Amino acid sequence: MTLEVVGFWVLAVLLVGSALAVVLTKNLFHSVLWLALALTGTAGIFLMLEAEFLAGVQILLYAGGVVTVVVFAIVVTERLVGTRLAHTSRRVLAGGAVAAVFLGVMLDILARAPLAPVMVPMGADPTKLIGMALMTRFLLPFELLAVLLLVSLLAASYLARPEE
Amino acid sequence: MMLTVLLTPITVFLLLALVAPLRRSGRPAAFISILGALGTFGAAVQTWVLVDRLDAPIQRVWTWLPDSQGALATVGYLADEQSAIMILLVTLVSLLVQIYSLGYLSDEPAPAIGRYYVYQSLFAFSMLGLVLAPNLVQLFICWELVGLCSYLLIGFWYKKPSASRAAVKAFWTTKAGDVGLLIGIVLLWRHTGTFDFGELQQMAGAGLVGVDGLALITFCIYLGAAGKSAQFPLHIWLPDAMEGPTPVSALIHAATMVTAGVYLLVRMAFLFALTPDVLLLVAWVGAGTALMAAILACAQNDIKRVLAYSTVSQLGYMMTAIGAGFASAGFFHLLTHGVFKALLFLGAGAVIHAVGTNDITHMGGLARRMPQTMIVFLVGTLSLAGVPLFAGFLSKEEILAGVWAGGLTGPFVMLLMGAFLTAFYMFRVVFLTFFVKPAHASGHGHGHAPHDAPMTMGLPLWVLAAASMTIGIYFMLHHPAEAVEAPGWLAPVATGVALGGIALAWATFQRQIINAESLARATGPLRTVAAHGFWVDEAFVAVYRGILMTLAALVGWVDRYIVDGVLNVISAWTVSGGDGLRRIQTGKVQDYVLAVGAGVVAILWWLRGTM
Amino acid sequence: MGLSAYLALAAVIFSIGLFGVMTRRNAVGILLGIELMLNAVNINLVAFSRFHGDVTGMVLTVFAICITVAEVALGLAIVILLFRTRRTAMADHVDWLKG
Amino acid sequence: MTGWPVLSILAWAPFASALLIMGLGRSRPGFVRWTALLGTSVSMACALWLYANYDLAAAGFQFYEELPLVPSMGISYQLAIDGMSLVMVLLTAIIILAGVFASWTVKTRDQEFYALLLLLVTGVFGVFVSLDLFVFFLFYEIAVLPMYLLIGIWGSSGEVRPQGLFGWAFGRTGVGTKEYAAMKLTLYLLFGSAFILVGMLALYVAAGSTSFSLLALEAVEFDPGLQSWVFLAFYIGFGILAAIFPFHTWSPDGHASAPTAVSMLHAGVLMKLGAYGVVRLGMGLLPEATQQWAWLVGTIACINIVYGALSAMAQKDLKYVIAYSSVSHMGIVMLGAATLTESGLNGAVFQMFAHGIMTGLFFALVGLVYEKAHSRDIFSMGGFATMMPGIAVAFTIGGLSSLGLPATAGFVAEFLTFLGAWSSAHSWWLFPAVIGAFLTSLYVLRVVRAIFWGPKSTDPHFQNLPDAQGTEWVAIVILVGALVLFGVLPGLALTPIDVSTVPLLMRLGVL
Repeated sequence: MTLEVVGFWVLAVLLVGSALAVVLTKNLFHSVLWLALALTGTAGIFLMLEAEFLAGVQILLYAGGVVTVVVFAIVVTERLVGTRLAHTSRRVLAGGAVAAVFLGVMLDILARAPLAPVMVPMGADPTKLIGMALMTRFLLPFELLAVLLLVSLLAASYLARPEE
Repeated sequence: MMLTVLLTPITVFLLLALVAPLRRSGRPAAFISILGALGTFGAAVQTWVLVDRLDAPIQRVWTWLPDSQGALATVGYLADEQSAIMILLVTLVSLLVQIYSLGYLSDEPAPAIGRYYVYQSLFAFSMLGLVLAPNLVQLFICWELVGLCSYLLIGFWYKKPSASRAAVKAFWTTKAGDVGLLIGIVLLWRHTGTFDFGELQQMAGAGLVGVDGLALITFCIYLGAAGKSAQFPLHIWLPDAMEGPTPVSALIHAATMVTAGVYLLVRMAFLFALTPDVLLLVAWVGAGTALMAAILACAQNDIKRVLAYSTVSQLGYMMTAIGAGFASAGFFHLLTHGVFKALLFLGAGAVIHAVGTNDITHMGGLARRMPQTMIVFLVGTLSLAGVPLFAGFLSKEEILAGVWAGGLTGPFVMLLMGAFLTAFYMFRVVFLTFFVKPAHASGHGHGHAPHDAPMTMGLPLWVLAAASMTIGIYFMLHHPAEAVEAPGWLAPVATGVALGGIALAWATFQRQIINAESLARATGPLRTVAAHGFWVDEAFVAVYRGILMTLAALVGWVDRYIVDGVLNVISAWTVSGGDGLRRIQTGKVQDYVLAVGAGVVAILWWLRGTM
Repeated sequence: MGLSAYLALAAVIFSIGLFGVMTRRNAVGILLGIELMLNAVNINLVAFSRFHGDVTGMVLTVFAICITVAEVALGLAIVILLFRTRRTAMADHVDWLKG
Repeated sequence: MTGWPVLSILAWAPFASALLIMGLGRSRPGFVRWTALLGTSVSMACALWLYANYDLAAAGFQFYEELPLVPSMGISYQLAIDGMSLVMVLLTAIIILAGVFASWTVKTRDQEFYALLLLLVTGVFGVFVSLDLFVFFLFYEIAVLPMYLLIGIWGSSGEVRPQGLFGWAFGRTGVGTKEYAAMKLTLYLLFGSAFILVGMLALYVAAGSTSFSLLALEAVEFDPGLQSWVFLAFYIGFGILAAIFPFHTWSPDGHASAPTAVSMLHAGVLMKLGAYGVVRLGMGLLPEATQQWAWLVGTIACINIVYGALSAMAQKDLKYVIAYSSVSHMGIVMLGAATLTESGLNGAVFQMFAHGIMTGLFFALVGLVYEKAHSRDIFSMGGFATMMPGIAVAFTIGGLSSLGLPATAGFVAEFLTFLGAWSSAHSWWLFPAVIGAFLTSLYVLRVVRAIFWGPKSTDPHFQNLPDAQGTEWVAIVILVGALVLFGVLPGLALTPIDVSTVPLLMRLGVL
């Protein structure tokens, strides 16, 4: 039992646990916090996969940005209504069944698939490679992404603008 | 020449029908039509002379229905002995009736007169086409066209409900017979491969016409003849047809069109000779019709209806003769009857025109006011009654001789009884109309004293009366070569029967020795039956209303509510099915996600199976 | 740990996220479920990238993360708008397209 | 032969005028009508030219035109006509010319009305002149689809009677409204054309997927099993359009709801399209199946004749009477075809022509009566002959033709069919056919008497109604003239018909 295995299992339990908490807890605010935990756990997984840059982005953008935005949104909407947001579930059985069967089938397929057992060395620092790729091969999508972000920010602020 | 006979009336018809101002002008149209009829008559005379001289039929045909073998059906003319003399009758009566109508319809508005002469011209053409038809197809075409003219002319006063009903009734009844005729023609075509009279006659003569199934064919053809010539039970339309103007009754419903059935059977006699069973039927039905119609004629008070039933009765005589195998006797009676019955109708028309009613009980004592009319009417009556020296005597005697020679004792007795009744009811009309004092004084609705008809109406009457007399005397002197030698006792018996009928009528209505009412009562239930016309009308109405209309209503209902209903049920199910399926479209996005998820799972499951 | 372990973990998280999307009434809750699913996808991408020695997966992850941010921003804006117009944040109260 | 593509001009002239009308006709009613008249006159002229120049001695398909469309699939724009289609083209030209006159008084959205009408006519012409099955089907659909709009927008709704057995279903589907009629008609016909398409594709594939040309397919001897079911597919598909029992119920509703010109065109020409399809494709391409199924076609035709006539007797609505009479008369057409005899098939084609004119006349007149009296209830009207003598006379002539009176076209057709029926393998067909003709005389004269010749109605709505006027006369005169002309001189139409039916029957091996 190497450290890697132990680390993976710890992270896995953490991730699955927090994810379950996200979808099961009755309190919306708690959900968001559990999500933040899950996202952080994902960053840990990224670290284990030697993707430090991505782990950083994950924490900064997701756990930091997204969660903050969601919290803001909740606060704003609750202020708008003046009551707490209800956070109940519907069709738990049907949803659970679909999700469970989905999981089962997926795992079954994974079990049968011939998958690589070990990592292949990247040949260089992944962060550097990402940077190179973004500036060369993926330059156009990268620029488009920038435009997309701009547009969506404008759109979001337009949609959520105060009522006249 | 033959073409002139056919083309003149059709040209007049087209001229009047298409040139509306001319038609609406009334009397000018009438003059053109009469002129045309005169020309046609002249051409007919020439044709007759020509045929007589050549002593051979003249035939000419043109292709009408082409097919790959050249011609399926032709049209043209065939002028032989029979048709030549028949067109003489048709054109003569037609001419006289057209002249007569000028006076008779003088009170009508101009457009109506124009319309009348349009129909008259069309009728003349169709009737002549029928008579001159060289084959069954043309005969049928003209057969239907004369039926159409009859329909149009009966319904001439279409604003009168009874007239328009009678017109339709006439059309339907004859059409029912025509269905038979059409079937017969089709069957015969399949049987022999030709429509042509000449060819058929040759084949029949050479024994090439198979007898198997021929009875059905002749029976079907007879059905057509029975409808047109008002044989029981298809006679019901003829009395009602009296709703038309009286000249029309004289022309179409006495002298020409109704005899077309007889003419057809005369034409086809060679074929009927091969099917004795059908001939027997023809004879019995004919005799029955003759007697029944004579009985019914005694019970009528409408002068035209008496004459109409008398026509039915006389047509029965002709048919019986044909049935007995003596078509020539029937044809001879057709000709003489055509003349004197036209005379009777036109005379009756003169009376009606003068007194303004059809009811003989409202007439009476007209002999002094209308002496000319009385004389010609009497000529016609004597002829119809079968008194010697008059046209009807000869032909009727010939029929009786033929029926006796044919060994048909039953029909012979019936015809003899019919002859007695004929004399009786005709003289009943004569006495009540012209001699006795009117029972109901209010009869003369015209407001002025009735008097003899004007020249236009008088002339045709005298011509016809003269013709009746001439034929009677001529043939009395030059006795035609009869197909059968009449037994010596027949002439006295027939004369005696006729005189007996006259005597009874005289005793009852003129001298009133016998009370008319008690005489009627003496006939017992027959009187009730006669009053209802043997319920034949009711039977037809029952078939029409009870069976046909019910069936139609049933089919209509089935169509709307079953055939279409099933369709609409399918449609409604489709709509409800859509309604039901619509509900799975909840509009809730998560349900869609659920469905998408389930779908993805299904696809994965399938993929897993392929791995 | 082999590739399959990472993929299995991602599958579990994806399923949980899917469950959340399907069952959460609150629109924000649905968004959270979506975040989980995207996250699982990211794990997959990175794992494949790493085990195949190809950096493309990681680049795509960068993209995915960025797009997620945009999506969250827009999604929340829509939620707020929904709230304004319909006075609810419940996804199943919104059924204008009901058949 | 000239270099002009006469058949294309014939078919596309109405389409061209439809384009002109849509382009330039906005709120210019005069322009719309005259353009429509021009387009249809060009077609009429082409039809007459074709009639005059068709070489009867040579027979067969003439005035050939071809333009490859999709060479790889063997689809080409291939036009030609033989005697049968020549007569049908003539019929279409007559009816649409009369139809343009009959709809002169259309007021609402006349621009679209005329454009759709002309589009429809292009479809009809196209079907009759095209040899390529693909193009045939294309035109067929063009002929069917505008009907939906024409009835749905310009139609008239009758009384709604959701009662009786299955009444709930009627209530749901909205029986009696013009929308219902339009929907029913369109769905029914499209349902049929699905069968046709399947049949065509089956033949195409079976013949080696090289050509859709009728001429090429004629040369192929198909497997009897294939023939059998393809014939049934054609029979049902085209038969629906020809109103075979029990697929006829779209016809009364559709014709009753449709505006005048559309009823004229639909009952007059489109129903013939169905019969034409059965004869041309069913009998022409599938000789063995034709013999195999003749009993079915003929027997159903007999049902049509009697059943249609009885249904017509039961109707109270004038348009329904005429529509059911069409059902009955189309039975004569199908019966004639099923006899597989020369006279029968000639009679069938002649009946298509005769009935087309006759029913066109009927619907034109019914339209006029309705326009003036605003009633279709037979037994509430009466004595109209005094007020509208012209219409009364024309209607009577139409009625007489309908009941098969000689000297009108109806008689020739019925007579030929009867001859054929008795000569066929199922001679008993003659009797229902003749009985049907007799029943026709019952209901036709009943209607004619009730509306025109009977006693005058006392209803204040029916006083002082005008007779036909102006352009309305043109339509009546054209149709009555054709009806009588072809009745008196049937050879005018029979000669070209005969040269095309005889080879057809020879292929069947029955002649």
